Amino acid sequence: MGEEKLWLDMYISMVRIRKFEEKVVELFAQGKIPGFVHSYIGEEAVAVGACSALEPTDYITSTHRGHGHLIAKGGDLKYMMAELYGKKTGYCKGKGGSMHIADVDLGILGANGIVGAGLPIATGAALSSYLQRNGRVALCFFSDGASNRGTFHESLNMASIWKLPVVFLCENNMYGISMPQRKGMAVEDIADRAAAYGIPGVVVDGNDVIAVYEAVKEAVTRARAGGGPTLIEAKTARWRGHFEGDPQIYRTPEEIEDWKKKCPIMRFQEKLIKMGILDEAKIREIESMIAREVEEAVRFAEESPYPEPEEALEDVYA
Amino acid sequence: MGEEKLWLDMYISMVRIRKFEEKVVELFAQGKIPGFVHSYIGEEAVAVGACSALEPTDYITSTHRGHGHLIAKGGDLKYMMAELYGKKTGYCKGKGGSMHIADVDLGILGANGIVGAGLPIATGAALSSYLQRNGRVALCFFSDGASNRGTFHESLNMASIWKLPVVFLCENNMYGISMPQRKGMAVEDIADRAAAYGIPGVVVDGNDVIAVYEAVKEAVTRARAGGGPTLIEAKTARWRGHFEGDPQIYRTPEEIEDWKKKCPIMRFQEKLIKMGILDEAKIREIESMIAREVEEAVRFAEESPYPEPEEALEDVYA
Amino acid sequence: MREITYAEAIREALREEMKRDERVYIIGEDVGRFGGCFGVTKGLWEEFGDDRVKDTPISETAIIGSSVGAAATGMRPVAEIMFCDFMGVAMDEITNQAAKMRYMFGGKVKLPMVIRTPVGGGLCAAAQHSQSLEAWFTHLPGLKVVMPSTPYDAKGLLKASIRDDNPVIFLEHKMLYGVKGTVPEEEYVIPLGVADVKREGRDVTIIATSLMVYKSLEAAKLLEKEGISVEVVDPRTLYPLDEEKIINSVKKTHRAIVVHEAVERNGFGGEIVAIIMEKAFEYLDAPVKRVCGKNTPIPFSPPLERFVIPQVEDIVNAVKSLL
Amino acid sequence: MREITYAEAIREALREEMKRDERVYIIGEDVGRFGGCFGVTKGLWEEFGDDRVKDTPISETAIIGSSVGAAATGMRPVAEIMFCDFMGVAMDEITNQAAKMRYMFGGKVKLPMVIRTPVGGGLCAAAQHSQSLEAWFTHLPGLKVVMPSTPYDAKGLLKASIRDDNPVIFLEHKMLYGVKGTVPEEEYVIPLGVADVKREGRDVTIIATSLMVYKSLEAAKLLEKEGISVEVVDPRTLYPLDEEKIINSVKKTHRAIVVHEAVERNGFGGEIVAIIMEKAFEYLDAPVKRVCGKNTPIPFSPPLERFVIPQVEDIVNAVKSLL
Ligand SMILES: Cc1ncc(C[n+]2csc(CCOP(=O)(O)OP(=O)(O)O)c2C)c(N)n1
Ligand SMILES: Cc1ncc(C[n+]2csc(CCOP(=O)(O)OP(=O)(O)O)c2C)c(N)n1
Ligand SMILES: [Mg+2]
Ligand SMILES: [Mg+2]
Repeated sequence: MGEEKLWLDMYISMVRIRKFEEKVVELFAQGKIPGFVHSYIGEEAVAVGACSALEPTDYITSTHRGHGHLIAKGGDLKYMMAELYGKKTGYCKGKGGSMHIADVDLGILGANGIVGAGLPIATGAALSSYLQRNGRVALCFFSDGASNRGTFHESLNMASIWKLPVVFLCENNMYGISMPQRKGMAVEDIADRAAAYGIPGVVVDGNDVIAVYEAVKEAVTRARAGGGPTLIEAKTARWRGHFEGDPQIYRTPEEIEDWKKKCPIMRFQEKLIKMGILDEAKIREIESMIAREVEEAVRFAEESPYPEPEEALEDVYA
Repeated sequence: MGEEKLWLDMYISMVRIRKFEEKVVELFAQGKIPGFVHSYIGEEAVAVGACSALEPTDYITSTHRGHGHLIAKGGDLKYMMAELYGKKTGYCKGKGGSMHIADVDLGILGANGIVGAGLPIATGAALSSYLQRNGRVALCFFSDGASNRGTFHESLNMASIWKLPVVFLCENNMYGISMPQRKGMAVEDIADRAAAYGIPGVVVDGNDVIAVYEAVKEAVTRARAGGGPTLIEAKTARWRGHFEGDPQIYRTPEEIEDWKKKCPIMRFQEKLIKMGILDEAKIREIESMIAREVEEAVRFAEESPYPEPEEALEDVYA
Repeated sequence: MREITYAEAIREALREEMKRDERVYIIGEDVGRFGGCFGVTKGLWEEFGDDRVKDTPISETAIIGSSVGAAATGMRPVAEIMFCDFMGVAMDEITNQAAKMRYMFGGKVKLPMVIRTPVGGGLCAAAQHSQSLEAWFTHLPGLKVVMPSTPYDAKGLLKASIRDDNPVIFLEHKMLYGVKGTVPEEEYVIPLGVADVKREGRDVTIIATSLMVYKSLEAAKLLEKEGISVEVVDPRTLYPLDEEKIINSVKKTHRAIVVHEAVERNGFGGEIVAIIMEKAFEYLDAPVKRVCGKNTPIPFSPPLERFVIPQVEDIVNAVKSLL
Repeated sequence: MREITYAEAIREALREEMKRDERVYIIGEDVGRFGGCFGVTKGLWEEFGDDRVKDTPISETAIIGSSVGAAATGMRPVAEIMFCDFMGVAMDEITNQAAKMRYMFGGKVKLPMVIRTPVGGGLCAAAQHSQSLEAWFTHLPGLKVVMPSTPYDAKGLLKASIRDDNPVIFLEHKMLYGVKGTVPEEEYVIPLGVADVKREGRDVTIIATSLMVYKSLEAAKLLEKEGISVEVVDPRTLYPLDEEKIINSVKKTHRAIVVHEAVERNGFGGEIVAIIMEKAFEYLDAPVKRVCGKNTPIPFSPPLERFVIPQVEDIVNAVKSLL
C-alpha cells in the first residue's frame, strides 16, 4: 500500500469516526439510543493511527469509549448503529450495546464496560498468538484512569517477562470522569511507568495521527519480532463530557476550546492538502460519502427489528 | 535511647526471632503445630532493622512469613506460640494461627495469608493517621512475589498522590515459592518501581540490620514530616523452604550455604563485638535468656487449653 | 410529612453522620465535587472538604483495602463503589480481609466500615452495570448486608450501618434514587435486622427486596381487585435477617413467594425458601415459589432487559398459581 | 480395576487432554517444575515444557484475565488458582469477562477455559485457605461449576470440562487429593450435568457434594445398622445441575438432606432446597434440612475447625431428626 493511499484511508477513517459519533450524540439526545454513550470525538487520531499500523488479523481490546477503536479496526457502521439501538441486527444481537460491541472476526475483542479489563485480555490474546506462532499482535486501548488499576500492573508485568506481542496504548485524555490525570497519579507521563517492567515507554502527540501511527508501527514491529511489549502514551483530549449528559464541572470551557483548536482531523487535513493528497473537492466528496454511510447505518438500525424477548435466554452458553 | 542500647536491643531481637523460629520448625516437625509454617530464618535483619526505626504506636502490616515482624514489633512469644498451637490463650484465641497473628494494641495489623493484601491495608492505616493527625506511620512488609500483584500498584499509587505516611518495605528474598524474582519480573531492582509513583526507591542490604534501620529511619522521618511514602527493597534470603516441607527443587544447596555465610546475626554480632558492645559472656547470657523465653513460651502453649468447640461461633461480629 | 428522594435520604444520612462523628469519611471515585456517578454525594465535598470526601483513582482494590486499614485503626470509612458490578475487583479485600479480620484476630479488632453501591437494571446499562450481587455477600459471615427500598428505610438504615462496628454492604437500587417518600425531619435510626411489613394481607406472603418491593406492592393492588389479599414483607437487611417476621407472616398466610431482581440460581431467594422450609414447613399449603431475575447476564436491548427482570405481571401470575 | 488417587486422576486428565489437543495449556503459580502447591501438575512441565505449563508471577487477575483473552482467540487454557480463597482476586475477570463475554457478544465467541482450584478445610489452614466458594459461581450465568468427589469422577469430569466450550470452574477438595479410587486405564469422559447416585436407599435422600459425599456415605453405613436406608446423590456438577435425579430420589424417599461444607447461609444448599420445594413439594413427608458449614470463617485451631465443618455425626443426627 502506497503511503498516499494509506494517509487518505486514515483521513477517511477519522472523518468516519467523527461523523458517526456526532450522529450518535444527536440520536442519544433524541432518546433513540438507550443506555450510556461515551463519545470518542477529539481522540480520532489515536484509534486511526494505531489501527492503521495493524494487520487485519491482529487483535485489539477496547474500552467503554470504544466506537472509534471499532471503526478504525474496520467495524461496520450499520451493525454498530443497530447494536447501539438494541436491535437484533446489531453486532451483538442487541445484547451488548455501546459498551460491549465486538467483532471477533475483525480481531475486535470487544468494547468493555470495566475500566482496565482489556489489559489482561490483550495480554492473553498475545499469549495465544505466541503459543500458536501465528504472528499476530494484540493492541490494547485504555486511558489514563485505567492505568491506576491493578490490571495495568499485572498485565504489563506478565507481558514483559514473557516478551508477548502486545502493545499497550494509553490514550491519555487527561481525565477519568472528573479525576484529572495529574491528581490521580504522582507522575507526569504515564509512559514512565514502562520502566517498572523493563519495557520501552513512549510519549506521542495523540492528536497527530502520523506520530501515533509511527510509534505504534515501531512497537508492532518489535512485538512481532519477539521483542516484547511497548507502552505508548498518546496525549489527547475528549471534547465532550465523560458520558453524554456530563455537566463537566471539573474543567473549563476554555480548556475544551483550546483542544478543539488542535483538532486532529483539521491538522491532518491541512497536512494532506499541503501534500497534495487532499483538496476541497475531495474533502467534500469524502464528507458526503461518510454522511451517506452514517445515514445508511441509521436507516438500517431504525428499520431493524428488536429481538424477541425470549431471545434473552439464548447465547448464555455455547 | 543511646545507640549502644539500641544496637544491643536489636541484636537481642534478632536472636529472639532466630531461636523462636528454630523452635517452631522443630515443633512443627514433631506435629505439635498444625497448619502451615513459613520460617523467617535468615531475614531477621529486615524485621528488626525496620521495626527499630518505628515508634511503638506506629503500625505494621505483615505477611504469611510474619513471625519475625511480630517479634520485632514487640509481640509476646507466649501468646504467639499459644496461637501457633491453636490454644485459647493465643493472640487470636486459636482462631488465627501462624498466618493471622495480630496484636492491634502493639500496632500489628496482622500477619496475612493473602499475598499482597497488606499493601492497601497499610495505606489505609496511613490514611487513618493522616486524617487523625496523630503522627503515626504505617510500615508494610511484603516480599518480591507480592510486588507483582495489583495491590502493589494501586496502593503505591494511592499513597503517593495523597503523600500518606507509609513505608513500603519489600523483603526481596529472591523467590515467591518456586518463582525466582528475576523470572517473575523483567527488572532487577524492585525499588526501581518507585519511579512509577514519583516516590523514592531505595535498595538496601537486607542482611545488614543497621543499613535497614537507617534506610527505614529516613523513610519514616520523611513520612512523618508529610513527605509521603518510600519504597525500600531489602535484599535478603530465607534459609529454609517456602514452607516447612518444601523440597526446594528450585534452588541449589550451595545457594543456601552462600547465604548462610552472610548470616545477618553473625554479621551484626561481629560488628558489636568489635564495637565493644558484645563479648562472649554477654552473648551467652543473651542466648540463655532467649532460650528461657522460648522454653517458657512453649510451656505456656502446651499447658494452655484448646478453646471449646462452641467458641468457634464467637467473634464473627462485634 | 416531608417527601424527599431516596438519593436525598442517603445524602442526609451521610451528612448527619459526618457531622456527628469526625471519624466518618467518604471515599470513592468521583464522589467529591462531581458528587458521584448518580449524584448521591453532591454537596458533601463542599461542606466537608477534601479530607473527608476523598476522590480516588480508579482503584477499587485500594479503596476497599485502605478502608479496612483505616477502619482497623479508628476511622469509619464509607466507601462508594460506583456500580455493584465492580465489587469483584475488590472481592478479595471484602472476603478475606473485611469479613474475616475480626474473627481471625480473635475478636480483637473492630471494622466499622460501610460499602455503598448501586445495584440493578433498568437503565439499559447492560451486563456489567446492572447486576444485583447481594448473594455473594450474604454468603460471607462477618459482613452485614442491607438493601433498603424506601427513602425512609435508606436513611435510617444507612445511619445504623455507619454506626455499626462491622463491615456493612449497603446496596442501593439505581432505579430508586429518584423515587420520593416521606422522611421525617427529626433524626431517627432503623436498627439492622428488622423487617418491615409493607402491606398486610391474608392469602399470600411476598418476601421482596429493594425495587421489587414496589413491584410487589403494585401486584398486590392488582390482586386485591380480584379478591386476593397479599402481604408484602421487606426484610430490609439480608443479614441480620428478621426470620421471625417472615416466618410469622407465612404461618398466617400459608403461602409464600420470594421476589428479587438478582439471578434466580443460588440467589438470596433460595436462602429464604430454605428458611421457610425449615421453620414453617407444616404451615405451607403450597410450595414456596421464586420470582427472580432470569438465569442470564443482563442484556442491553430494552425488550430483552425488561424480559429478564421480574415484572409486575410475573408476580401476579406467580401468586395466582399458588391459589 | 486399578486404583489411583484423586490428584493422579486429575493429572492424568490434564496429560491426556494436553496430548490430544495442542491448544490446551496450563497456567498458574508454581504449576511448572514445582508441580503445584498440592503436587497435582507434577511431571507435566517435564513432559510438555515451558510453553504449555506456564509458571506465572503472583498475579491471579492476569492469570484469569489472560486466560479469557487466550480462550477467545483459539486456545484452551486450564488455569490453576492455588486456593479457592484467592478467586476473589480475579472475581471481576470471572464475573464480568469470562461468564458474560459470549452473551454480551451475542453468542459470537467461545470461551473454552477451565479454572481449577482446591476448596475446603481440614488442614488447619485457617480462614483464608479453607473456603468453599462454589455458591459465588453457581450464581453467575455463563459459568459451569464442577465439584467431583471421587478420582473416577474427577478424571472424567475434568476431561469433559476441558473439552467444553464454556468457562468451567472446577473445584477440587484438598482433603481428597490423596484419596484413592478405581479409575479405568481406558479413556472415558463424564458429561457435565449428570448426577451420580453413590448409594441407593429408601428412607432418606442425602444430596452431598465433594468431600461430604464420603461423610454422607459413612453416615449411611452407620444408619443402616439402625435399619435406616439412605440414598446418597452426588450432583457432581452444580451447573448444569441434574435436577431430575435429585427430584426422582426425593420422590422415592420423601425426605431429603442437603450436605455441603460451604457456609450454610446462601450456600448452594438453599438452591437445592428451593428446587425440591418447587418440584417435589407434595412428595415431602418432612422439611428438607441442611447440614452445612457453620456461619463463620474457618478457624485455625483443630477443635474449632472440626466444629464448623459438618461431621458424620451431624449428618446422622439430621437424618434421624427427619424420621
Ligand atoms: C473497574 C471500574 N471502575 C470504575 C468504572 C466506572 N467508570 C467508567 S469510565 C470511568 C473513567 C475512566 O477513565 P479513563 O480510564 O481515563 O477512560 P476515559 O473515560 O478517559 O476514556 C470510570 C471510573 C468502571 N467502569 N470500571
Ligand atoms: C493472592 C495470593 N496468591 C497466592 C498465594 C499463595 N502463596 C502463598 S506465599 C506465596 C509466595 C509469596 O512470595 P513472596 O511474596 O515473595 O513472599 P515470601 O514467601 O518470599 O516471603 C504464594 C504464591 C497467596 N497466599 N495469596
Ligand atoms: Mg481518561
Ligand atoms: Mg519472596
